[in-house]
This record gives sequence, structure tokens and C-alpha cells, in this order.
Amino acid sequence: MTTTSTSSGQARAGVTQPGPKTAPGPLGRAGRVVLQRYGLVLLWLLMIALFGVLVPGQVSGPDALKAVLGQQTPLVFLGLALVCTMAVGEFDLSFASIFGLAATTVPALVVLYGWSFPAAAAAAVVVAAVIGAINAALVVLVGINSVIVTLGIGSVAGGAAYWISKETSVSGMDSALSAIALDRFLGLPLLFWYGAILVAAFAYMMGATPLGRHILFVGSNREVARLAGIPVTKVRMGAYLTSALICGVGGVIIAAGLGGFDPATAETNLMPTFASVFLGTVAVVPGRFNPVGMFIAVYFLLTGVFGLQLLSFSGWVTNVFYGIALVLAVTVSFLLQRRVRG
Amino acid sequence: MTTTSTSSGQARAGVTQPGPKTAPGPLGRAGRVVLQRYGLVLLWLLMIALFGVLVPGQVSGPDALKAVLGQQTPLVFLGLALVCTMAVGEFDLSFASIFGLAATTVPALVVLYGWSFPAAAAAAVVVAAVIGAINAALVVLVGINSVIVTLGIGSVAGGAAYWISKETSVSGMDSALSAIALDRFLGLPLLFWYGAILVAAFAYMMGATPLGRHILFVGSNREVARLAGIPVTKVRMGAYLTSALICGVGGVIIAAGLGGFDPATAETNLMPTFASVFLGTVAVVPGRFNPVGMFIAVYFLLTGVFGLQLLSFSGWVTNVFYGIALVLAVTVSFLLQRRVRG
Amino acid sequence: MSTPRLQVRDLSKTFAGVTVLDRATMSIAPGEIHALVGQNGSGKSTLIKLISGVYRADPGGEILVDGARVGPPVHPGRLHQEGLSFVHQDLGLVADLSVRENVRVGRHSTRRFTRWIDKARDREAVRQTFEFLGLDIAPEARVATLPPSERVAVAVARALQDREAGSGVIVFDESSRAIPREALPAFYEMLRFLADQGTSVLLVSHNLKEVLAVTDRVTALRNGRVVDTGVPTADLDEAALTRLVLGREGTLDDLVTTFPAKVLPGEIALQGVAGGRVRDLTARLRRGEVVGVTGAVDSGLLDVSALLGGARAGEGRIVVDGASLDLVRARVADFLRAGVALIPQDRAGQGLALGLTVEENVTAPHLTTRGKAWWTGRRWRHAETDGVLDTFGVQPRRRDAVVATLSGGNQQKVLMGKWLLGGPRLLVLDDPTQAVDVGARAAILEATRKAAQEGTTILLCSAEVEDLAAVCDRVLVLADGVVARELAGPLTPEDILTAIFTPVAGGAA
Amino acid sequence: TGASESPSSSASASAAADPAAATAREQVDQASKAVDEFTAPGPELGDLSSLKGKTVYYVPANYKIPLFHIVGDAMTQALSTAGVEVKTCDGQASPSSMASCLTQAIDAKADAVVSGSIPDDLASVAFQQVRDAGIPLLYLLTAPAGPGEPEKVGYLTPDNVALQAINADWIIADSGGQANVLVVKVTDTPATTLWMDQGALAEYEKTCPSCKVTVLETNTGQLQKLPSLVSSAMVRDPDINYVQAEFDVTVQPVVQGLQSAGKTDGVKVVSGDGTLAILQMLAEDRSMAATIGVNLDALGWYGADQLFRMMSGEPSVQNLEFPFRRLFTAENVKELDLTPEGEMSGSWYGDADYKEGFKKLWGVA
Ligand SMILES: Nc1ncnc2c1ncn2[C@@H]1O[C@H](COP(=O)(O)OP(=O)(O)OP(=O)(O)O)[C@@H](O)[C@H]1O
Ligand SMILES: Nc1ncnc2c1ncn2[C@@H]1O[C@H](COP(=O)(O)OP(=O)(O)OP(=O)(O)O)[C@@H](O)[C@H]1O
Ligand SMILES: [Mg+2]
Ligand SMILES: [Mg+2]
Repeated sequence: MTTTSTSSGQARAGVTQPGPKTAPGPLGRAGRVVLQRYGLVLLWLLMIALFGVLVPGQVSGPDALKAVLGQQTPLVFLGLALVCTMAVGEFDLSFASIFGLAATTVPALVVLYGWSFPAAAAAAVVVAAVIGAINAALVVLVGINSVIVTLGIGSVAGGAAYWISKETSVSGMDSALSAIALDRFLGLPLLFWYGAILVAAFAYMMGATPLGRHILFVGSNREVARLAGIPVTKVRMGAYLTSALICGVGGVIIAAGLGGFDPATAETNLMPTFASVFLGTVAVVPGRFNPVGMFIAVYFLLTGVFGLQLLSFSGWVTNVFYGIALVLAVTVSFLLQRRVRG
Repeated sequence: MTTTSTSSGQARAGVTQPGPKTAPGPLGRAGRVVLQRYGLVLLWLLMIALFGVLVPGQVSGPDALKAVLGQQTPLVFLGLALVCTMAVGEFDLSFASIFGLAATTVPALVVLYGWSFPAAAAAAVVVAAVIGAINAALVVLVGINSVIVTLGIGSVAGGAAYWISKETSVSGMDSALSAIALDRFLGLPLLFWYGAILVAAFAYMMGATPLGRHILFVGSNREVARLAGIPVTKVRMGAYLTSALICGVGGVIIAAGLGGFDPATAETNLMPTFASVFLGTVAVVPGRFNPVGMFIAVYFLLTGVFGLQLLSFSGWVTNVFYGIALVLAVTVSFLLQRRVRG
Repeated sequence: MSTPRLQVRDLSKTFAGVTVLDRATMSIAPGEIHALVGQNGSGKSTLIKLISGVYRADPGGEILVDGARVGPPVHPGRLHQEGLSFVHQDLGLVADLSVRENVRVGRHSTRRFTRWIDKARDREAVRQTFEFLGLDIAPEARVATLPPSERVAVAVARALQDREAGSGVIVFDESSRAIPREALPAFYEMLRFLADQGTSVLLVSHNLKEVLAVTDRVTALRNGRVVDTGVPTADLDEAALTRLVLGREGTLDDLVTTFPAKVLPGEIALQGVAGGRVRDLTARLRRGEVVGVTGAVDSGLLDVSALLGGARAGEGRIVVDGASLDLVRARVADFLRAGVALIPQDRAGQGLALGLTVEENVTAPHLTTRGKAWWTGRRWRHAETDGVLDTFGVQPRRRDAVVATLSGGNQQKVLMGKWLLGGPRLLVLDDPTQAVDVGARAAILEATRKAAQEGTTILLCSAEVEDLAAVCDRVLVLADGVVARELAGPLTPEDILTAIFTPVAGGAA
Repeated sequence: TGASESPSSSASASAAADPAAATAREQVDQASKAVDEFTAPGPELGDLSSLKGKTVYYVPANYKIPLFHIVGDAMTQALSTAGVEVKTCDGQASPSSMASCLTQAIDAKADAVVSGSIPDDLASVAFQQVRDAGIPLLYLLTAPAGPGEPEKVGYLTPDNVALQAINADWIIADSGGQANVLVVKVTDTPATTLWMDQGALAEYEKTCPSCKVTVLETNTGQLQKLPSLVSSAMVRDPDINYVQAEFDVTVQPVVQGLQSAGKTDGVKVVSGDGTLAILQMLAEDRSMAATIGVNLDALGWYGADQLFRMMSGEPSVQNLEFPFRRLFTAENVKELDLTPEGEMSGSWYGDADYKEGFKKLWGVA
């Protein structure tokens, strides 16, 4: 028995020839790994250089970078939320609306109904979690197609946001609250650091803990995961709930930073988030949804848009840019995968 | 062997008890079929009656019905476009943007660039077809996930619409052109009849021709269809192209009817269309995407929204209504299916 | 006798009012290899899924491991501690992860404070498990790079790890289907080794030879009821086992003699067919002849049917009665026009659209030839479907039954009917008896023979030497992508087996 | 910061030197005054009792914008004095919805239709159908005048071109004619484009040769893109010290853009509409320096007046100059009642009691 397996293993090893082809010297190999994992970062630097050349006049590089990293964008939060669900093999089209609902609930409760900020913030997060739970129940427990469920529930959440805000953009929260999001640390707003810390925590969880491995297995084959004793239902429901919670917290922070929120703008985050998450799969852990890749991708895309705006392209370019980035990212990732998987 | 099968079949039948339960007399049976196929129509009548009671004041029923059926809505066209792709098992999130691009192209070319209407209309349809072809190429030929591709391409199409319209709503086409869409026949605008005729044609095609069966097979199991000699690639590409063409034609007609178009509004048709198409699967040919079911569902939903408006609900209620309708429709359809399958 | 390792008492399962498992009871002793056999749809997988907690059992009934009650309800998360482990039908490995990650999933060791996965301890645990199995597989190797026999070992290692030697039950539901023939001896050896240590093995299988050769005792299910349990295999022969499964005699007659070949005018030539592992397949097939194609896993056998049925791109040509079909250019539709039809092995993936009805499935390939472009027609569809239902005795006999609701054997019959309907000139069968019970197997092989008599040339691609011996007039044995041998009837399974595994002079082994 | 220096103190020194700034200053002072007296827009109306139970269809371009709620509510209140009912049909910022609403009004045999900022050419066909059906039609917040018989078609809008010009004047005055301005132009409709072009941009061209003007185009359907557009403009030209926004809805994204560019200090934002939230920012001295407002409540009452005229067969008032507008700055914002009640009452614009005035004019008091 022992000999059989071993010998056949050796035979196979003989066939694959792990000689010059698979190991092109340790240096070349390391180079390839860096290129594959951090190609996106290189591309980013390249893009920055390109814009530096193209943009007319003397634009200060550090200022531009600060402006990009300092944007009051929920994209990192939303990207993380989407990574949560996509990593366990689910789809989600409702995260932007959940975020919008939470972000609207806070100022609506504070300004229109006179709640205190902490109470309103807690309520917003609870509301987000409830929507996440509905998603989870319909997709995981009942077993309905996740694209449809999240499309529908997203629409309901969007409607709820309009309802609670009395159909307008609410603003007028105490401006002192904006410190929560906008106070600067090392020249960048706290919002950026929250995102960075969350991403780091998630990257640790996904990469180094058993839960992360469980998520990977659930995402790759549910039945197998179940037989391996992984609580698949719990992991999947947990993904929807965590995703909704992140959206909720993101909404609260963004609303505090802005002093209010316009529910109509929530949906517009859908495309950039998808583009970031899929672009993120070509970086750091190629072929897998991963938080750090997503983080890099968010700022890669924001830089792109900002650069195009510096070149005086206006509105429409953004849509086209995100759309093309998404399709390109997925195509490249797909073709890479195909090469890897054989 | 034959005997065995028979006996095991009988044993099984004995367990299921196909007595009073499965054959409740020809009349009861016909009743059940009608209920299953036309339950949505009954529900529609019920809803109309309910609104009749609830709406204050004397709203004339026929007037209200005329108002619903006479709406300048692209939903029937978009629903048909979506049925095309969903029936062959593909997803499409770009149809609304393709429609928007076509509907923007016409007035933009006519008003901003001085083209003649026929030339502009032709250009709009060609543009729509090109976008459809790009979708088809990426999904069918390259093999990328259709949700992602159509999300991305939809964003590009949306950006293109903003670009061609110079980021504003364009209007000012010759109002005589509106006759194409708005001239009345039997009290209803031509737009309604175009939709009805197209739906009838598609229903015939899907139900009674080999092409319809082929579509069914491709949608149900691509590989099986391929091995049955069905030109799967052609059918799938055809679906994306036809879908885009319908969106294009719909866009031209709507733009002519309105005398102009605002690209920002195209996306708002996404939810209602999904809701209609999925709601349509619980009617006429239960469990399958079908044009007539979709047609009924469109007017069912429009009646709902109209009734809510008469009750002075508007805005957010619409989003919630469409979202819930979609989720409910799919859940019911799914649970029915599960019962049928055992 | 000591406490049984696994005991199942009075387990029932009802789906939507249909009882598919009725008070099943069985008992497995420590250190035995126990087979679970039964016709398609008799409830084997359902029983396994009740034990693993995928389905919730009807009220009443018990599952006991070493005398301790573990359910129902079964808690999937606790199964491993309770001593039950399951090997997924397709082994369930994620190919681009390492052996360590695949084995340890679900029970990673962690460092105390960081909750970080302790790779060193995991590696050690994996090494220990393999050591116990007597294997030497590098824990950090990617699963994708392992040969099939080692992949089986990885799946088994996952099921067995952290267990005291000789404890627990390991369950395989038709896993041997995922194991190539060459790796089977090693697999059986591993099972025996485990049993000798005292671990119990529960094996679901349709392969009666395997059951007789490998297992100690047998439990048989029929129509959801246990008809006999704990029968020692030593007391059984193939006929008795068949009787146990079917409830009647089910000898595989010599179909070749019962339905002798009628030689008819006409000939099909395969010329230089190549693609995948097939390098050159050249042969002449007479009309009305059943020709077998077989070989080892890497002989190219797995690619033959797909090539000849147009399912994958290849080179060479098929000449049907003088009309040539160029494989480079031909589409599936061209194959069909030339009268070449393929019945693939993967019923759910390639053979039938499970969500559609019997009639829709049966008539699908014939719509363009029998219907008009603007009207499919109705009468011919009803008539032809009824014909298939009658010829093959499909149960239930309903045109509008959704295929997914039929049992596996009946689905296979519908699949055969769908393709025989067109009266093809060449029918390429790919292992048509896979996962099919002995009764259905006989029916399918009989239909094959009958079709040949009616003038269809049959090419049966299979590794099942019994099937080949039972129906083939001739057998072509592939080695290294070319026809290495040709055996003429009358054939015995042993002859064919020997031919497959005897190296060809000058060729690669 | 921004609004703490009032234009008078900062500009007075340089104003003497710069004649452009002096002219602008006059305009600004004029526009900052309150209106304390009500002047009837037209002749008295006869007996309105016949209008009882009639229905007016109000079709706002986008009911999600607060302005339309305020105007609609005021109009509803005013019309109800004569027993006229209002039905609202949301145009949802979509021409097809707008057209559907207008068709719906015709089908429901409405007695008058109000276009809430929907210009004729956005749904030209449907508007034509309304006119063909002989239903009185009031264009609210589009153009001051236009085609149509006065008995059947009325117009009512504040002079938006002038409003944007006044904002420009404030910036010119405040900077002493040396402003570096970022103008955020809203391209929603040809009208909104025209207001900025002929109001502000023309004003800079005409009266402020040393001002530097950069124009950003945006669309209220795409406000999410505005922050980074603003911050990229700030990065491109860090010396920009004024932002002139067209409407209050664009202020929040503008401020957001300034924040991410790290430019919240030293850039003054000016806008138009005078909504409560923006006035609060102004009062709290956060980024805002001025906003020109229109008494929307009064606008609703003026609209009702036009409707009453047409519904009782009289001609609508032509080229009506809407008087209730005011430029709010750090100087006069303190005297306002910055509460939702204050906003609703119209008290910010002066003591003129237009409600009583109208009721007398209509004979319903
Ligand atoms: N989820 C389900 N819903 C309804 N019926 C089911 C379900 N799963 C199985 N069945 C039915 O239960 C019966 C037993 O199925 P099971 O899968 O246990 O058979 P099996 O013995 O494993 O057959 P095979 O040898 O083909 O694998 C079949 O008739 C099947 O149709
Ligand atoms: N009839 C059924 N059909 C399909 N899935 C089922 C059925 N019954 C239970 N399950 C699923 O099997 C799993 C086990 O269910 P159960 O309630 O026993 O687990 P649990 O107690 O939550 O598990 P844990 O031991 O991890 O806490 C759940 O995921 C449940 O959704
Ligand atoms: Mg089974
Ligand atoms: Mg439990």
C-alpha cells in the first residue's frame, strides 16, 4: 500500500518535471510572485506617474494624493461588506441600499425626530442588521436565488430610506459630530484609518484563522464544507449579517462626517464597489476575494477617477471608467484563473 | 425488468395515494389549472376592486384603467428584453442602460447634432445592438459571469448616454413624431399596442416553434442542449442581441413619444422590470419565464402603483412595492416549484 | 457480541408526503466493512444523509455510535467527535489549496491568544494521520499536483484525523465512482487496513463484484425498506446478491446469443480520430454491430465518446456509408445529420435537462427534423414519447413528468429512448450503466442489443468489462491513445481485463 | 473663517479703489433688504365660490427635492381657501413620468395643471395635449413668460438669472474685484444652465475683469460625483477662494470636496435657495458665506393667485416680478428665526402679510 502510493507519487513528480520550467531560479520566481500579487500596486504607481505627466500645470503630487486618500467615501466599508458575502459564494446587490438606509436613518432620527446621536446610530445599525437578517433568511434558509433576493430587498431598503427621511436629503446634525469621521491623523481623516484597520482585521481573519478557512471552503464547495463539520448555514448567515453590519456602521460614520445624507446617492456606490472588489481579486491573493486587494483597488480606482477629473473630464467618464475597470478586472482574473487551474 | 419497475412504481404510487388528492374530478382539476395559470389575473381584479373601495371620491373605473394602460412606460419592452436573456439562462443588469442610451441618442442626435429622425433612430438601434454584441461576446464567447459583465457594460452604456447628451436631459424633437407612440387606437396609445403585438409574437415563438423549445433547453441545461444539436452559442448570443435590439427600439419609441429623454432616469426601470419578469413566472406558464405572464405582471404592478398614488402614497412606497412584489413573486414561484418537484 | 459501532433503528424519511425511507434498521460491528446495496431510488443516499444530518429524520428512530445516541436530530458540527465521518462522492478537495489545509479544514489547531492557525501543529497532525495510513504525502503539496490515489488518501485522512486508531465509522456513498480503476486496489487495501485496525467502514455501491470482494456484510434496501441486514458476504455469490437487490433473479444473460447480430449492408469508418489523449483511433464498424472500446484511465478511453459525439473538438473523420464527417469543422448538428448520436455518461450534466418534462427531453433533438420552423407539431411528439415510455417501461408512464422526479434508472431509460428515437446510424454510448442498479443495467444493455439488431451501429465506451463481455461483438482496447488490440467474441470479462493491463510490446505501459 | 468677515468691512477698503466692486456692492445691499409691504400682483378677483370642489394637478419635476414640497404645501393651503383640491403626481425627474402625470391629469379631467419646474420642451407633447384639452396650465419655476393665451397659460418664477447675478455680485464685492471663483453650474435642464450662464458668468464678464472664473458642470442626478470634481479642481488650482454653487443641494457635496482637498478654511461658499440647513451653516459660520433665497411659501400663494385667475376665466398676470427674494449673509442671518416654523412662515423675507393680502384680494377672508 505504502509503496504503491509513494511510487505513483514519484512517477507523477517525474512527469511534471519540476525542473527549469516551474522553478526559474529563486529570484525570478520571487519576482513573478511580487508581480502577480502586487502588480496592481505597480500599475497604480504607473498611473500616478502618467497623470503627473499628462495633467497640465503644476499640480502638487502630495496634495493630490491627500485629496484622494482623504475622500469621504464609503467604498472601503462597502467593499468589505461585499467581500464578506462574495467570499462565501453569495451575491449581494443590496449592500449599497443598506448603507444608504443606515446613513439616512441617523440624521433623520436626530434632526427630524430629535433622537440623540448615539441612540440614532444604534438604531441605524440595528436596522441594517435586520435587513441583513432578512436577506440571510430568504437566501440561506428558504434557498432563493441571492441576486433576486438582494435586488428586491435592496429596493425595499431604498424605499425605507426615502420614507424615514421624508423623501428629502436630511442634514443639520451637530457639526461637532463630524469629528468622528473627519478629524485628521497623520494628515488623513479618521474615516480612512477606520477603513484601514477594518481591512487589516479582516485580512487577518480571512488569512490566518480557522474561520477564514471555513469561509474559503464554504465559498468553494458548500457540500464538502458541511461534511467537514463546518457550520455552513451559520457561516452563510453570518456573512450576510456581517456584511449588513459593516454597511450600517459605515453609514453611521459617513452620515456623521457629512452631517446628513441624501438617500438618492446611496445606489451610486454599487458600481465602484463591485469594480473594487473584483479588481481586488487580481491582487495580494490572486483569484480570491480578499480585503487587502479590495483596499488597494478602491484607491486605485479613486486615483483613476481623480486623475481623469484633473484632466478636466467630467461626470460621464466616471461611469465608463468604473464599468471598464470592472469588466477588465474580471476578464483578466478569469483568464488568469483559467491558466492556473489548467 | 419491466415487471420490477412496474411493481416498484406501483409501490411508490401506493405510498403517494393518487386517489382523491391528485385527481379531484375534471372540474376541480380545471379549476386548479386556471387558478395556477391565471391566479395573477384574479389577484389583479381583486386589487382593482380593493382600490375601488379604498380610494376616496368617485374615481371612474374605466378612466383609471385607461390611465394605467395608457402610461408611457417602456416596461413591456424592457420586460421582453429581460425575458429573452433570462429564458436562455443568462442574467442581464444592463438592459435599462441600453434602453436609456438608445432613448438618449435619438434626441441628442436630432436636437444637438441636427440629424434627421430616421437616421437618429437607426443610429440608436445600431448603438444598442453594438452594446448587446459586447455583452454577448464577453459572456458567451469569453465566458465571464453575466452579472458582472452586464453590470459593467451597463455602467459604460450609462456613461455613454451622459456623454452623448452632454450630461443633461435633451428634448425638443418635433412633437409630430410623438404620433408614432401616442396616437390612439381603441382609446389606448400605439405604444401599448406595439407592446401587446411584440408580446404575442414572442409568446407564439416561445410556445410553438422549435426555436422556442431550443431556448427552453439552452436555459435549462446548456450542455444537454449542445449535445442535442442545438446551436447553443448562437441562441445565447441571439438572446443578448435580441434583448438589446428590443431595448433600442423601445428607446426610440419612448424618446419619440416624449420628444426627448433624460439619461439619469433610465436606471429607475431596472427594479420594476425585474419584478414584472419574475412575477410573470407565476402566471400562464408557471415556473418559466414567459412573455404573456410578464405582460400581465407589468400592468398588475402599474395598477398597484397607480392605486397607491390615488391613495396619495407615492415616492418611497413605489420602491417598497416593487421590491416586495419581486421577492414575494420569486418566493411563491420557488415554493410552488419545490412542491411540484416533490 | 460487543456493542455495535453504528446502529440505526427505525429511521424514516418522508418528502412531501412520500415516504422514501421506512423504518430502516441496521447495525455495523467494529472493524467490519459493511455494504449498503439497493436499486436506484431505494433510499441509500437518503439513509446516509439522515445519518450525516443533511436531512432531518421523521420523528421516532435512533442513531447510536458505540451505544451512545447521536441523533436525530443530528448535529453536523459534532459528528466528527461522535465518531462519524463521511467522504464526499467527489472527494471534496479544493485543488489549489495545500494538503494540510484540505485535511485540517474544520479542525484547525489555533494558537491560544491570537486564534491564529497553528500551521506547525496542523502539519504535524497531518503527518501523523498519513503515518497511520502508511503513506508519505507532503503536507504542503498542492492537491492539484497529486495523483488520483493520493487524493483519495487525502480525503480519507480528512475523515480519520484526530481519531484514535481503530475507532469510529467512515462512510463512502459511491465514492469509488470518483476513483479510477487503477487506484482501486490501493483504495481497497486502505479500507481493509482501516478495518483491521478496528474502524468500521460503510460502503454504498452498485458494483456487486466490489461488494463481494471487499465487504464483510451487506444490508439491502428495496423501496425504502431494509429487506435484509447483516448478511455475511461470504455466504453470497453474485446471483444471490442480485436477488437481494432486485427481489428476483437478474442474471446477465449472454445477450449476444439472445440477440444475435444481423449483418446489414453499410459501414462506418473512423479515420485517424484524435483529440485529448486519443492520438489515433482508426476502425471499421459494420452496420448492426456492437463494438466495445476500453482501456486504462490514461489510454484515452475517457475522451473517445466525447470526440465521436461531437462533444469536444478533435481531428480526423468519421465516414458514414461513404459520407465523410470532418471532426475539425463539424458541429454537433452535423453529427446528428450524419446519424451519429452520443449518450453521455453524465446524465444530469450532459444527458437530460432535469427541470423539463419527459416529452420535452425526448423530442428535443428531433425538433428541427420533424417539426416546421414556425410550428413544432404536436401529434408526432406525443406518439414518439409514448413509444419511448412503452418500449423501455419507464415509470411513471407520464409524458409530462418532470425528469428530476424520476429515479436514476428511469432517467437512463429516457436518455436511451431520446437518442434511439431518431434511428441513428452510429450510437456512441459512454459507460451507460454507471450508477445504475443491476436491474436497470440489464434493461439498458438489452436495449443496446436490440437497437443493433434494428440497424444501428453501437460503439460502447466503457471500463466495465462485464458490460463489454455481455453485449459486444468485438472490443477495441486502447493504449496510449491508439488501438492496441482488438478482441473478437465470444468474450469473457477476464479476457478483456487481461488485454487492458498487459503492456503492448514496444508501447508505453 | 469664511463668513466671519462681512462684505462691508472687508470690501470697503478696496471698494473705493475698484469701481466694479462698488457697483456690485450696491446690488448686494439692495438684495439684502427685507420686503415689508404686500403689493397685489393684479386686479381683485370676483366670486370664487364656483371653484369649490375643483381639482388642480401639481406635477413637480422631482418631489424628492424639498423645494417642491414647500411650494406645493403653500399652494395647497392657498387653494383650499376657495375649496380647491390639489393632487400631486411626482415627475420623478423623468420625462416619461412627467408626461404620464400630465396625461393622467387630462384623463382625470383636472381643472388646472401646474408644472413644477418642468420646462415645456421636456415633455412638449404632453404639455400640448394639456393645452389642447383646454385645461389652464401654470408653468411654475421655469420661465417668466412664454407663449399661450393668458387665460389658459400662466407663468410664475423668480428671476433666477438675476438671483445668480446677485450671488456673483456678492463675491465681486467681497473680494474687491479680485476673486478666484469656482462656479458650479447645474446642467439639469437648459433653464438651469442658462441661469448660471446669463446670470453669474455674464456678471463676472461684465463687471469683474480681474476675477478668475473656473466652471464645473454637474447634474443633480449625479451629485455623488461632485465632491471629487471639486477637490480635483482645488488641487488643480489651490488659489481658488470662492465657490459659487447654483442651488443649496449642491452645497453639501461642494463642502465635502473642499474637506477632502483640505481646503475648508479660506474658501467661501455662496449658493442660492436659502433653505434652512444652509442658513444654519451660515449662522454657525461653517463654510457658507451667503445664499440668496426665495420665499417659497409666498411663491405658492402667488401660484394659487395665477391659478384662480385662469380657473375663473380671467387672464393670468403677465411678466410678474416676484418680490420675495433676499440675499442672506452673516450680517442679516442672525435676525432670522432659524426653525422649520420660521421657514414655513416666510418671516425671513420681511413682515409683509401676503397671506392676508391675497385672501382679501380673492374675497375669501
Ligand atoms: N430532496 C428530495 N425531495 C424529494 N424526493 C427525494 C429527495 N431526495 C431523494 N428523493 C427521493 O427519495 C428516493 C430515494 O432516493 P435516494 O437518493 O436515497 O436513492 P439512492 O438509493 O441513493 O439511489 P441511487 O442508487 O440512484 O443513488 C428517490 O425516489 C428520490 O426520488
Ligand atoms: N430537512 C432538511 N432539509 C435541508 N436541510 C436541513 C434539513 N434539516 C436540517 N437541515 C440543515 O441541516 C443543518 C443542521 O441543522 P440543525 O438544526 O441540526 O443544526 P444546528 O443545531 O444549528 O447545528 P450546530 O450543531 O452546528 O449548532 C442546518 O444547516 C439545517 O439548515
Ligand atoms: Mg444515491
Ligand atoms: Mg445545534
